[in-house]
Amino acid sequence: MNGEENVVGRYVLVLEAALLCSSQPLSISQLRRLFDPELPAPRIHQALRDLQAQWKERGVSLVQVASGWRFQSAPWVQAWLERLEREPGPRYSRAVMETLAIIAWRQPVTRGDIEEIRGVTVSSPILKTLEERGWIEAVGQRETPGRPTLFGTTRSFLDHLGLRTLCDLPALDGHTEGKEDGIPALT
Amino acid sequence: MNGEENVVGRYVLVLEAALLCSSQPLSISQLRRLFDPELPAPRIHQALRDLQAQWKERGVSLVQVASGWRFQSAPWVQAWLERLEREPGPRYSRAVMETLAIIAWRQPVTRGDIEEIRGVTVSSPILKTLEERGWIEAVGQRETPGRPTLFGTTRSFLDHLGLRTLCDLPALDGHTEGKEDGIPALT
Amino acid sequence: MIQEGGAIEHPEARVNGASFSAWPKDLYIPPEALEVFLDQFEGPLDLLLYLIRKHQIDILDIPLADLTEQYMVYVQAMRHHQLHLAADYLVMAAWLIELKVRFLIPVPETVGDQEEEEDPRWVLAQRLLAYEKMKAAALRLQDHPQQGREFLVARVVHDGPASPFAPGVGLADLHCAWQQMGRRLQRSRHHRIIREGLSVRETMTRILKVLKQQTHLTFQELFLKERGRSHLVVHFVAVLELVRESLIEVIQIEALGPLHLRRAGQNEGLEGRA
Repeated sequence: MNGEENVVGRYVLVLEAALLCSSQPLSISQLRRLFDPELPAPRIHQALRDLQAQWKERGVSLVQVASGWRFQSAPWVQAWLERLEREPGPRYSRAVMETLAIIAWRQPVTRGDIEEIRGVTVSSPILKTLEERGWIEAVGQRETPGRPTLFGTTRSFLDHLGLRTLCDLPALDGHTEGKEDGIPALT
Repeated sequence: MNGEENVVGRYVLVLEAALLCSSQPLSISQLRRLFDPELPAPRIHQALRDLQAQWKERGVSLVQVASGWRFQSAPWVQAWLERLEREPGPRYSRAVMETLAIIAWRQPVTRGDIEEIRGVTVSSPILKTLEERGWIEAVGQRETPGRPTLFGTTRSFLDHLGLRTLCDLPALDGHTEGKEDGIPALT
Repeated sequence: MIQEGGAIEHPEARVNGASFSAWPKDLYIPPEALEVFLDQFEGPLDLLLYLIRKHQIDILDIPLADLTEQYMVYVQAMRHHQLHLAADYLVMAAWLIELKVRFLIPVPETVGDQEEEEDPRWVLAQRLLAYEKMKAAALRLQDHPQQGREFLVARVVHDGPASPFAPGVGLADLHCAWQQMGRRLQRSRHHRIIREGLSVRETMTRILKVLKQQTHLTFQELFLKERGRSHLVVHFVAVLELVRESLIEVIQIEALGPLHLRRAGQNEGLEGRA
């Protein structure tokens, strides 16, 4: 019943169950800790690759996002799943989305930087909304008078978009392609 | 990409994805509504049986609970999954647990009944905790002076315990077979 | 507001041969319309971008004077209608005027080696481009697949706590609570426990729930959907139990007529229907 004797064959099933049940993506070190003694990281990686292959053609796939691995629905089933959703997720105002975009592509930025780019005052509720949603956080203070707070995006922001790193954000080429716009690139 | 042409082969995958991703158990009628035109109930039942068989030996299994079908972790993986839980999480007080037990096994009951059985006053926060958790609800009023509210358990309570009906609650004669267990019956 | 000499190169509207690139000052704009119009903008930069795109102005060669004046038309209109004017719009107006002044009045070359003064038009263009880029970024973000919208995350239930703040309860916990309570009470009381079929209790609850939503229920309605003898018996016992506990009443309005169930102590509603 316990299955310890057969753990070698079973650990893929344990990983699968853990990933399916966890409300958050699981990191490699969390996945290693499922086992006692801990499994070496290469074994975990191999198992994840095996699982990914097994789930390739299904309605749910194993993906890697910023804070680890998780199962999420594949794009092709979305049309069906939409019929189940009772209410659509909240839509954020343009002010919120512009603020979030500036923090995402220009981080770390202060509230003053955001106001400079948007040309309008950034109200506290906007930043609060984004902080409460867990998408942005204070990452430090700029060493200028007043020591304003610097904001950056969080891992859950990337998780929410299904991204692994900030580099996976869509490129902003657009109409200014090839022109110098005086804005530093993300590091 | 859309897969409409091949929906016959794919609907099991769609059902699987919907059940894996839904936060609530899904009823047969909800599952039928995933498809357009709706699939006949026997097809859904057959697909659920197929899925149940496919998942039989895995760390997660497909089960039927009060408000429908859902995937849940199999008992044998529990030992592994527990290592993921950072902290054991808070527990309900004895007063809350006893109140819940009385409502579960003796419903419909009034607060007076619960006090009668427990021999102590039942404070409002206890009932409020259980109501807010969505496990109990007012189901009527007893036609006695004061018209006290009668409480019963909800479907989510059964869902939470992974039960289909109240009959699946463990029988109470078990350990005290033929003996009195000291809990007064309601008259 | 547009002066003859300073008309911009690509006026958009022509009325009777005259070009209009801004609303005439005397044109009556209903305050609501203006408000709705302005609500579409995220701020002064957004409004400026709109003006520039609308008049197909080359952003790298902005006619500062005209743009400033057009911008002022909106600001004036807002003030004229005493609309609540966000301070941001006034700040922008002041800045535009400052840029215009700097553009019109050449900086006296008193200090020889000083760094060359930036073209105010370039300063404005840079700001507008930076903002436009972020505006596009916001749209990209909005369109990007998002959890809960374009994809769902697997969330299979498991026996652990539902969330750190909402403790979970297992069957064993519940049973344990009951047993402990029993043991505790056994010391003080000597009642005899009567075994009750839980299905009867469950049915009682269900009937009460139905009677909470509708005033009464006929026997037929109660038994119609149920299959098999055991269901029938359970329901019948549940009804008897509810009657015994004075929770419901069974009424028959006429001899051999249908039997109705209703919550106890409820006197209205049935007579009119019979």
